[in-house]
Amino acid sequence: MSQQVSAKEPNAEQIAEQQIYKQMGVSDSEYELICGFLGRKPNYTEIGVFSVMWSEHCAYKNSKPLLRRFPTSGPRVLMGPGEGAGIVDIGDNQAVVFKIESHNHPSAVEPYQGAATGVGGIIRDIFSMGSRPIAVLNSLRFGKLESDRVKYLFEHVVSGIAGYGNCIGIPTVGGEVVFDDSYDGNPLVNAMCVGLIDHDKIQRGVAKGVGNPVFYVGPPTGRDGIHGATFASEELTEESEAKRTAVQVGDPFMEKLVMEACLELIDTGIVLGIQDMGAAGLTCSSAEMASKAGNGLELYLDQVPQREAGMTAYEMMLSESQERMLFVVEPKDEAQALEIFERWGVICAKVGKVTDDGRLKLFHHGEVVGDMPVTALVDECPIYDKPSTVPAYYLENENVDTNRYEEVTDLGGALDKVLSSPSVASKAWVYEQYDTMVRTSTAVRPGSDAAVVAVRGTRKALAMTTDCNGRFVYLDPEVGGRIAVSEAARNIVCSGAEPLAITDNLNFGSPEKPEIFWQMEKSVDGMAEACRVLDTPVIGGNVSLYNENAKGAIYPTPVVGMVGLVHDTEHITTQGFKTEGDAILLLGD
Amino acid sequence: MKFAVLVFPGSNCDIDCYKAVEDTIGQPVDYVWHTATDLSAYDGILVPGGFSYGDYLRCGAISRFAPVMNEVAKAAEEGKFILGICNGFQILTEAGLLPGTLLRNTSLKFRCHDTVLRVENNTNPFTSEYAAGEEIVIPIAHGEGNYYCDDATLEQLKKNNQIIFTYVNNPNGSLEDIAGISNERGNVVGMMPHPERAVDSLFGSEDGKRMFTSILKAWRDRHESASVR
Amino acid sequence: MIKAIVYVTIKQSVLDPQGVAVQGALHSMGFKEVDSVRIGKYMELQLDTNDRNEAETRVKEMCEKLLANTVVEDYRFELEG
Amino acid sequence: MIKAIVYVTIKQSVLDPQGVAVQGALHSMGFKEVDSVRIGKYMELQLDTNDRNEAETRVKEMCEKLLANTVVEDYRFELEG
Ligand SMILES: Nc1ncnc2c1ncn2[C@@H]1O[C@H](COP(=O)(O)OP(=O)(O)O)[C@@H](O)[C@H]1O
Repeated sequence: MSQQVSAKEPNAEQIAEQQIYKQMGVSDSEYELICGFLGRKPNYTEIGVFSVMWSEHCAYKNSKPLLRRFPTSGPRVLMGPGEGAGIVDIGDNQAVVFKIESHNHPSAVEPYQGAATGVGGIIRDIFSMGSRPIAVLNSLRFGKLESDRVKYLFEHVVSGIAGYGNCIGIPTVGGEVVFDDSYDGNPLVNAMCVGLIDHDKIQRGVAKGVGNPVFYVGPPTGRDGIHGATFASEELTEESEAKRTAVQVGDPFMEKLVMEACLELIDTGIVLGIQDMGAAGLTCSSAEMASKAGNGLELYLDQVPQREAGMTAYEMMLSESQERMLFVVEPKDEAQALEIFERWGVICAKVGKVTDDGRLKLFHHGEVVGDMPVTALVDECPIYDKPSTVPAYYLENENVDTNRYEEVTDLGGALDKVLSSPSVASKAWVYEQYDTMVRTSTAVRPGSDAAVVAVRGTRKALAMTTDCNGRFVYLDPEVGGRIAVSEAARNIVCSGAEPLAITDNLNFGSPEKPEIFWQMEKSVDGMAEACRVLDTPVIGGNVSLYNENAKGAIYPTPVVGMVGLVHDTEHITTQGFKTEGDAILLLGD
Repeated sequence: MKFAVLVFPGSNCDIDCYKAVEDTIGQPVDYVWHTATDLSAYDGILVPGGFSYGDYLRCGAISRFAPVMNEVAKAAEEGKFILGICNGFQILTEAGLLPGTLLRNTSLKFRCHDTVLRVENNTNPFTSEYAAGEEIVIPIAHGEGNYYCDDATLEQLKKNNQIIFTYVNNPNGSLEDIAGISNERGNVVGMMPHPERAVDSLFGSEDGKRMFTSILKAWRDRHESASVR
Repeated sequence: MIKAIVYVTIKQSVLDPQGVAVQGALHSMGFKEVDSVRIGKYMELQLDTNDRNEAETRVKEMCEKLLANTVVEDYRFELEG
Repeated sequence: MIKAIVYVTIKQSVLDPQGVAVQGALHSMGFKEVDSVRIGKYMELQLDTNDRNEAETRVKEMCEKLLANTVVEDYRFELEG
């Protein structure tokens, strides 16, 4: 094993002595485990790769035990959690693909680009399955709208979503926006994408076939979004300051080309495995693809297209430059693949090879700069069962008599107040900035319950919605979890559709706090129960933890994204009174 | 009548235009790439909406240098029917096939919603099936649809009856509420609203249908009179 | 290597919606002294040539053809290096 | 009256998709010498003041607060008149 080339990077001994791994979020015991798996101390690139693979984001080390409580299968589920997105059968050899993903932290730093790249990322998840994206939705939370910072975040998040979705030409058909103090300084930006696929086109992110070439697709890699820890160990110079701020910038135009080229490639039937580069870019995609095939992978980093000069192995492996994909074909199909990308004007480079030794091996400047067992990276991250405690506020609230409230005398005034509160008021300002109709399939646009998008060439349509009331979940996580799923189901049913399945985004504070972990646990239980009763399995989702600000954690906000099937477009129903004189009925109590 | 729907990198209403031709008038239609160098097989050319080249620099600025645009200019010269919608309109103005230009919406925001248009000129090949002054519902979806031209050009537009559609409620600050114009000869039309998204009441409105039936009628009229001669 | 710096501005006679909006925003933020704002583009092009005369002609051509829309925009440029 | 000229540019390490697209277009138009393009903003502000020192502070504030997004952009300005 060679030591790193870059003089700035600490060597393996220094990483151990100065506990540099801690700045990357790796604990002492995890570090020991990693040394065990390698049989030596990791170098800087390796510890970087491990730190992202073993992060909550990739390994779900704090949430996996909870996710196991969700029902994830059903007669219609073609693919549950584990791939880029889940897939549900809708008959006639067609299926719907969907997933939700958070981009909370990037949006807090740079709202336009944070939100835009969030949309870009979830769209890649959908088309990397071989599916044509047909709609996007979002779920947003901000602090109170009075503050200038919140106004700024709100305005720029919305235009970032619009900027990306409108340009790539996928309609943004729905979502929700809630303003509450608990999200001050910690906005939530969750994006969901829905796609359509024929059963025989379904792809998986696997590096199949020893000896097969691995291809990189998309714009060159820059020092974008590399974990802040990278520079923590460097002296603060003007140069490092400039690098630190390398925010990921979305290029929806490029993604449109990447998407069309990838869908065309998949259509040829030559793809053995394909996956998008999302969080932790090359690292996560290469390790996961190798792991799923039970293979190893060699990456030749000199072949990786680079936007900036002098990038290190560490930087290339951890870069989160956008609009990139990784795929595997047989050598005989190489030329055909390259021709497609050439025609679409998209960079495609051979950067690696599938191997049989179960290792992720990185070559740079003629040296091996990383050599790690794939299983250790993907499957061996320790899973933690966090302690859980009932929070004091919950116990106190039990004594509140909910039947004792102030009598409202001015009903008209109260109504005005409710209707004019930002969370309840019309969201036209938001959704009129979104192209809600491109692809001319949007039968019900934003402003009703669920959005409805027709399945062209059939009489079917898909209803879709995102819902969660964080305040309810805070007051009683289990009931609140049930309510989130049920509200989504009601929206689907009220649009004339049969609920199919959900994807969820668990947005919580720090799991290190037993009270927060309790909220997670209980709300998952509530959601799981509702999913069982309503027969809507969880086919995928995302977890975003550590959403805290100076005042504490956000409201527990497990956002539910649900999709339903409209069997005939004649069944579509919309919100709103239709004709004068119609009877109005109230269902439920 | 044979249609071409042009496809530039970043076009995203190409499918909608294609389907609209199929669904409204059932005429043959092809996608034709920006690299194409021959449009002689086509009688009607649709330049669709979207974000060609990401709308970078200026909307339509880069696309107008695509090889196919030379052929579009030739087709315009030959009197073929050309319709530019949204980004297609922007491309046609950048290419100089239509006068004026499209600036940022005064709100500086992308706007997507239904609009009511008034048919200002129903003697154009694209609008003959509408009544003069008729109000129709067609959606918009653009960030840069604020039509602008200098006074002399505006004078010309009016004099030659080149203003095809105006907005009843101006959504973008466009000069004199202009939503769509034609060239002097009337065979090239550009408009910001999307008639191809208004061909089925399931998706809102059917008022765009008659643009397609008008153009087919115009083509047939021309064709028949030609064969009589 | 020659660096060309290109300035593209909206013609005086043409309304600049973005400038108007930015001025409005500055006003409401308390910058009342801002009388007008005009917003244009500032572009830096690295040219792989050392011939200034040629660069001059070429950049002019780029501006006329692509970088500016001379219907509504003016341009000027400087060469450095 | 003081005129402030503000230049807003994208930070060097931050991707400029617009610049990349324009460079590609210039290449395919035959301007092969164009090695890179970065696109920023150029703004002219008319200020109703004669106090240069004050203008200096105020324009800086405008840049920080509104005219530039300092997370991804750099700015500089000049005062004239
Ligand atoms: N809250 C959740 N509920 C159910 N499944 C989840 C949840 N969060 C993550 N998953 C599933 O775990 C798998 C791994 O997630 P992730 O690493 O985020 O996928 P990706 O690589 O697409 O980002 C995915 O299939 C995802 O759907």
